[in-house]
Amino acid sequence: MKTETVAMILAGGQGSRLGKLTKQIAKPAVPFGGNYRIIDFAISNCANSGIKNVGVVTQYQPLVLNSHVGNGSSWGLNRHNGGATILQPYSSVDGEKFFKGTAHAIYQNIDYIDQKDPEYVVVLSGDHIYKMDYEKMLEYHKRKDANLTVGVMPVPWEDTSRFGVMNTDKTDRIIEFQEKPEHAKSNLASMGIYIFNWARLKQYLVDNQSKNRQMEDFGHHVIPAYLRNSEAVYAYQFEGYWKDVGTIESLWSANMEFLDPDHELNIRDRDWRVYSRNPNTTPQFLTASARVTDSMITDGCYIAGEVTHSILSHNVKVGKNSVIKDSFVMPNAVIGENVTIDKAIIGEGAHIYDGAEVVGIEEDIAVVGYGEEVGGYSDEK
Amino acid sequence: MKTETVAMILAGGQGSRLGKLTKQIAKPAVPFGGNYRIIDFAISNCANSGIKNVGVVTQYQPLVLNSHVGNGSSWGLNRHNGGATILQPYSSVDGEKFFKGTAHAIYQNIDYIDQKDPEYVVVLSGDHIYKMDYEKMLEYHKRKDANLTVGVMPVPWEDTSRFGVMNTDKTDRIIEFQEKPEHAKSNLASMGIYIFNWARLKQYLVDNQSKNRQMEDFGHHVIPAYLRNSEAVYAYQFEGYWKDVGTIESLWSANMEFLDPDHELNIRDRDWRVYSRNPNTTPQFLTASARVTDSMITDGCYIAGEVTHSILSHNVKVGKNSVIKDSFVMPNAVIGENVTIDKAIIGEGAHIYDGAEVVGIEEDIAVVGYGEEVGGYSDEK
Amino acid sequence: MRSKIVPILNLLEDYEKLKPLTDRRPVASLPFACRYRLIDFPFSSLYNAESESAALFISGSGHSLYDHIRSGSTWGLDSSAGGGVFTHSQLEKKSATGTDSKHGKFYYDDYYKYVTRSRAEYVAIMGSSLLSNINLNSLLHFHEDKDGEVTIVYKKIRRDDLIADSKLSALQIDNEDSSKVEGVNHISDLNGDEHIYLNMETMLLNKKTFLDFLFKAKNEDLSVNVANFISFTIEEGCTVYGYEYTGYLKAIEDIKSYYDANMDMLDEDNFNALFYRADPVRTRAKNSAPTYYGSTAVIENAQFANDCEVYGTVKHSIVFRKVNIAEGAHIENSIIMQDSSIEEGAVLKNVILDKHVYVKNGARLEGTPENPLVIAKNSVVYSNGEIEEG
Amino acid sequence: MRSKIVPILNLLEDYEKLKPLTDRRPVASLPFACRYRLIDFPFSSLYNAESESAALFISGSGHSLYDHIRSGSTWGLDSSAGGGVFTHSQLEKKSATGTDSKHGKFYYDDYYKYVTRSRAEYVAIMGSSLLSNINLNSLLHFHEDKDGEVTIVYKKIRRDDLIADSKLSALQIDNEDSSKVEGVNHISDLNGDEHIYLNMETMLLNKKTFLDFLFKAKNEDLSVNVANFISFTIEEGCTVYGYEYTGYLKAIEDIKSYYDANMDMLDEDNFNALFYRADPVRTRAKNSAPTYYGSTAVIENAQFANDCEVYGTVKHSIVFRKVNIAEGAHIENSIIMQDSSIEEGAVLKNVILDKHVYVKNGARLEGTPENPLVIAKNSVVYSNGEIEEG
Repeated sequence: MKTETVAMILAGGQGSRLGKLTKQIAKPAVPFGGNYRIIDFAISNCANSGIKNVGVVTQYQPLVLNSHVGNGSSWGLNRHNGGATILQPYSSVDGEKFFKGTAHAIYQNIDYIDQKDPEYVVVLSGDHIYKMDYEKMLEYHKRKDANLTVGVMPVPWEDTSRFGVMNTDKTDRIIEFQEKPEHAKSNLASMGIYIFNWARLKQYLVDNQSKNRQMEDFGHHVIPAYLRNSEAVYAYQFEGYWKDVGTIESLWSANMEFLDPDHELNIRDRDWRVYSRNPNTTPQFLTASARVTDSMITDGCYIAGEVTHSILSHNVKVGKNSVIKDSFVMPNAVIGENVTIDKAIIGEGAHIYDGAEVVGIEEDIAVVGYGEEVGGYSDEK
Repeated sequence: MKTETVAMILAGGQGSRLGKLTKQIAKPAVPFGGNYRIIDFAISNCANSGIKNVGVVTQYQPLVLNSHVGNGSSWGLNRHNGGATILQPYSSVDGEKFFKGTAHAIYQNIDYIDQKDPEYVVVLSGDHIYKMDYEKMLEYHKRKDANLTVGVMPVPWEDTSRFGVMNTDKTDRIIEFQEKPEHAKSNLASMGIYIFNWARLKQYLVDNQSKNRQMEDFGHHVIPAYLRNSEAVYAYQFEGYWKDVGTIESLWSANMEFLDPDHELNIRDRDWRVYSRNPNTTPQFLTASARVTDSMITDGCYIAGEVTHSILSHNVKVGKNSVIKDSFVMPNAVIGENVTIDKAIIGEGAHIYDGAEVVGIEEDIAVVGYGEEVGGYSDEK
Repeated sequence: MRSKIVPILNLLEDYEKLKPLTDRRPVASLPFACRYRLIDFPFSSLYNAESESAALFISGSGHSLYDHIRSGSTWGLDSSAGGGVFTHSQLEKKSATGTDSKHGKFYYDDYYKYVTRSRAEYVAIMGSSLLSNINLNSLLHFHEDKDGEVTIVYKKIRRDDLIADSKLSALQIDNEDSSKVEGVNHISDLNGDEHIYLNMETMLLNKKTFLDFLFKAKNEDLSVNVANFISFTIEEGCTVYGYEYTGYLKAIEDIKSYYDANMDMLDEDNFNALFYRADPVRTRAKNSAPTYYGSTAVIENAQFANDCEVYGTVKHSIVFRKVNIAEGAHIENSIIMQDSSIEEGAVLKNVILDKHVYVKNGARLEGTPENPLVIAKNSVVYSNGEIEEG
Repeated sequence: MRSKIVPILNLLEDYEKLKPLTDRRPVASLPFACRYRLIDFPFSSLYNAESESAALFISGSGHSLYDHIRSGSTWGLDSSAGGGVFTHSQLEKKSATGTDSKHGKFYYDDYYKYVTRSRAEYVAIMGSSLLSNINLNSLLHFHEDKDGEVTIVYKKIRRDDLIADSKLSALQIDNEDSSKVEGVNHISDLNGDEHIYLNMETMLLNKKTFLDFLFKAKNEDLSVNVANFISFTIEEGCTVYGYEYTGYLKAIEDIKSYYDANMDMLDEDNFNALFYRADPVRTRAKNSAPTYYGSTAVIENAQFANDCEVYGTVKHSIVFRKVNIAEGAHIENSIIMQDSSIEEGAVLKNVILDKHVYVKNGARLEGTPENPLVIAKNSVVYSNGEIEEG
């Protein structure tokens, strides 16, 4: 069976701005939205776009990511010769292969891509929350007869200095690329989403490596090289919701936005589902003393307290007279009685003991790490 | 669910004595016996011994091995919280983790083992052909109250200098270990099969690494350290067929032995099956001109020639008037008409054109590499 | 460790009194507790004992059961390498032989073939209508310890915990040795306030005992089923031990007992007894979003599965997946199965909605705890109370 | 690319003339060509077109079919994330409604629900008894190109390639435009030596056309099946195009045509036409060892699956998995299904052995090419020729 498209999801980064949340696990594996991990959005986009071969490139603390992604069966990818493949460093007769940058990670995995023999390679980040139909972007790429299409979106002009900015002509062809410019000529920011014609990209990566020219990073090396050589590089504009959850505050606010039943991310849309590995657990149990409003609750939760405008992931326990507000609680957290949690992120398996308080403010969200314990020891089991 | 035992299969080696057969793939992934790859024996032993968690430690050209092993479903391992996990190098906050030796490979994957929280760790090689019930060895290990049990087998005295040799007392306790001794005191050779109490092994690995003491190799460092400290180290004697297929000649003769319907490896034993990933292919087609005797043929083969005392793996084509004798042909090889193959190993996807000859002798088996072409170009498709 | 048990699931269970819930499904695939089906419980027992295979004896087409089980991979019963789910349909046999096989009669040959090809030493026989969570490893230890030929699981209950015309049976326990079984009584012969030792129709046998029995039953053309198997083995002179089960149990024999079993789960002790033990209950995973509770939702002692949207009032009820409950709807003491929709102002009390029922604006449905109202699958309930069956 | 096709497999196929092979299995699960079942062919068409779901309409219990299909993962029909195999058993409906549904009648509601929830634009309808390997993508391109409402697949054959009392139908093709279909004839009305356009009962429809039809059929209580669907749509004024299939085809309507189809595979042209094309045929993977041919084996133009041991003579025959053929046994023009054993000196000519048949030392079994001898599943054939059915 011919493979038209292979997606390569770059999931290697540590994401150090997420602090203790990415100490033992890679950023794309951080829990999100009650039932998900961050990378679920990119992989689900692939599945919904009809892309069946997905390479997940990773080298930082891969255990959780590996067992989460597996062969991709949770996303229906393990069909029709497709599947997810975790791509880690390895050694060969040429030596050891760690990844030094985004383009270098693709270079080191040329064998994997060549095995699938695709026409196009879609390069994605594993740490963005959005829904996007890559098939439409691919149609655009074909229509434009492009060699590279870059996904872009308009950002407020005052934010352009934080992004790679694309200047386009009237046909949407990219004529200039400014990396984090002081004075941007456009407000179209790169989303880190690329569609390459594989044969051409491979040529760039192999030729330049063999000539010892730096070709490690897409933004710094590959795109400039393409533009220098007047390759057909086009910008594809994306209009929907898109969020980089690279900081504690953005992770928190993305969860709060996700919670809104009218939010455009619309998690209940049956035509564009976000898939994940589903744990095996019990129904959610709201006792007579529970009071749950404007909240998302996941299977396995046991709630005897009050939950308002919050997301509780699976198997969270909330004791009597506890109040959880404006917060995101990761799986398997145990919250005792008389606890107050407000504007906080509670890590997986954390234990908040009776009477404890975890309270943040919008500009400084409180964070409890994975398995962390807060508060004194009570006599509860 | 409590995990009693985790098996760690060391599949990292290149196996350079197999020459061109291990240039692009790791030795444990080399095809064997028509329907198998070498590592299938070790993984099937685990499955048949009731071990459900198998870590396959690899770092050399892992693509083929990865897609072959997958999540272990071909061996029924992906049940009851079990599964096969491919363990490759990765980076962490402590830096990059390549594997420097057998024990170091376990050290680098402590996180994986701790996640399963086993009582015992069984350490195996991925490149031996044998059937062994590790459950019986584990019962022995428990009965002896051992901290380490080493699988051993008697070898001819003249061969002892090629092995690690174990001297035991009357209770089978190992009192001395000689690595490739000139003058062996015993003919019990280590098979590279170890059962460790995990807590103790971990202590050795972590303590010594933190003290910068070398603890890289089981034979060179760990076993001597155990013996120095008078740990309870026992030898478990294995009596059956066991073969290291580390050279071209041993790979060939192991296949020839495997072919014998009365061989003790007995591939048709329904109580101890050797599992593998089964390809999807057609029935085997023996035409009116075929003559097949004393041979193993696999699904997908098309045979119009003569095959004697040989193993043909799946999808091998043999043209008219060709003769294949005393040979092992790997999957997808195409053999034209009037070809003579004798005492040879034909690599996966090799193409032997009309009239060509590939003839070896018992001491120097002829080898055709993967995808290699032999003979002139004919007009066949 | 390799599993020592080769399990047989006897699903030729009586479903007449559970209609209309069993119109299109066997008892084994009855939905239970927001996300399960009854078969999940014996299957999870197999999973927790690391069994690799199961033989299912099914009456009728088993269609809904097959759809739930699929490859059996949820419970480690995948067949890619040994093991697997082997199904035997009574119906198939019937049409093949042209004779009307007796309901519940063993198919000796299928049993024989299945059991002999396993390396396991013991045969386990289980059903699905006696809702419980049995630890087969404990049963196995008990059986090996007692060293008898048969161990049958029982629970000490009161006669009137069962329905009046129960078809179940009770064990006679030896006065001297409370683990020895001396005989079997029909429940219908027993008084209402007696304590009885309910035969849970779950047992462990030595493989040889079982094969001997099959041989005899076939040769003598006996009609033995799970219910009278124990009396048969005692008559044959086997030593039969009783293993006491102390966990949650409910015999699901009619609509009311089915309803009560669900309502029981809203009691924390029962819920924990059945679910929060070392042996988790597994069901087929489905992709789902968390359930959203709106700002107008009022919930009191209720259980939900994922994928619901709740804006109304739900009290003392069990709600399955993908149920929408509008603002102003009021649900009490009810079971709402998946894909149902309850519009504004609708009132439901003591009701069982089967799958995919649509309750329109302001409709009222009311049963009693003794006689819950069942609305069949795919029905539409109109505002005026009219019900259109789907 | 996402699949544009939502497929329906109509497996309510006639099996009377295929007995005893169809005693315990539907036509769709008939074993074929050493390692396949007939359902593998339409399923592989779906796989090759990257379909993610299939609706199966089955009569009887479908037990053997479920056991073969399992989760459907072999053909990319796994349901863990969207898609999946949806089965609809006619039998279930019958017992639910108490009425005897007409054989082959569409279940409009099940169809409706299944088709509407798919995002695909076209409905494909296929069966399993017209053995072929159809490329659905080519059919799709043709259909999109013609821009009609229905495209039906046909093959140009001679009337007498079919059995005398065939229940199949032929298309009337427009004289001007050979791709336009004007009507349908019963095969039984046609002469023996005519070339006909066999209606292969495989078609592609626009989703809207199909849903319109369902609506009408339900409202007017029509009894439409696959065979008369095309005449119906033509009467309704739809534009129906014919897509010519040029690959291997065999209509399996009785034992002889089933036998011939298997024997056809021993002809390389037929074998290559059905198997060695861009669209491989997939079946459920089973762990197996290579087949061993002993030094006394004499094989001439025969096909085998893995896992056999062959010491005897096998000519012009089809041998399934796990068959043992002893030295001195002689097999010619026969089909030997899996798990059979043929002892020394046994002679088989023009025979079909169903699964797990044991042919003892020196037994002789002989049919004719016109009337092959069928030995039922699990039989034992004794040396004196006596047959004990299993």
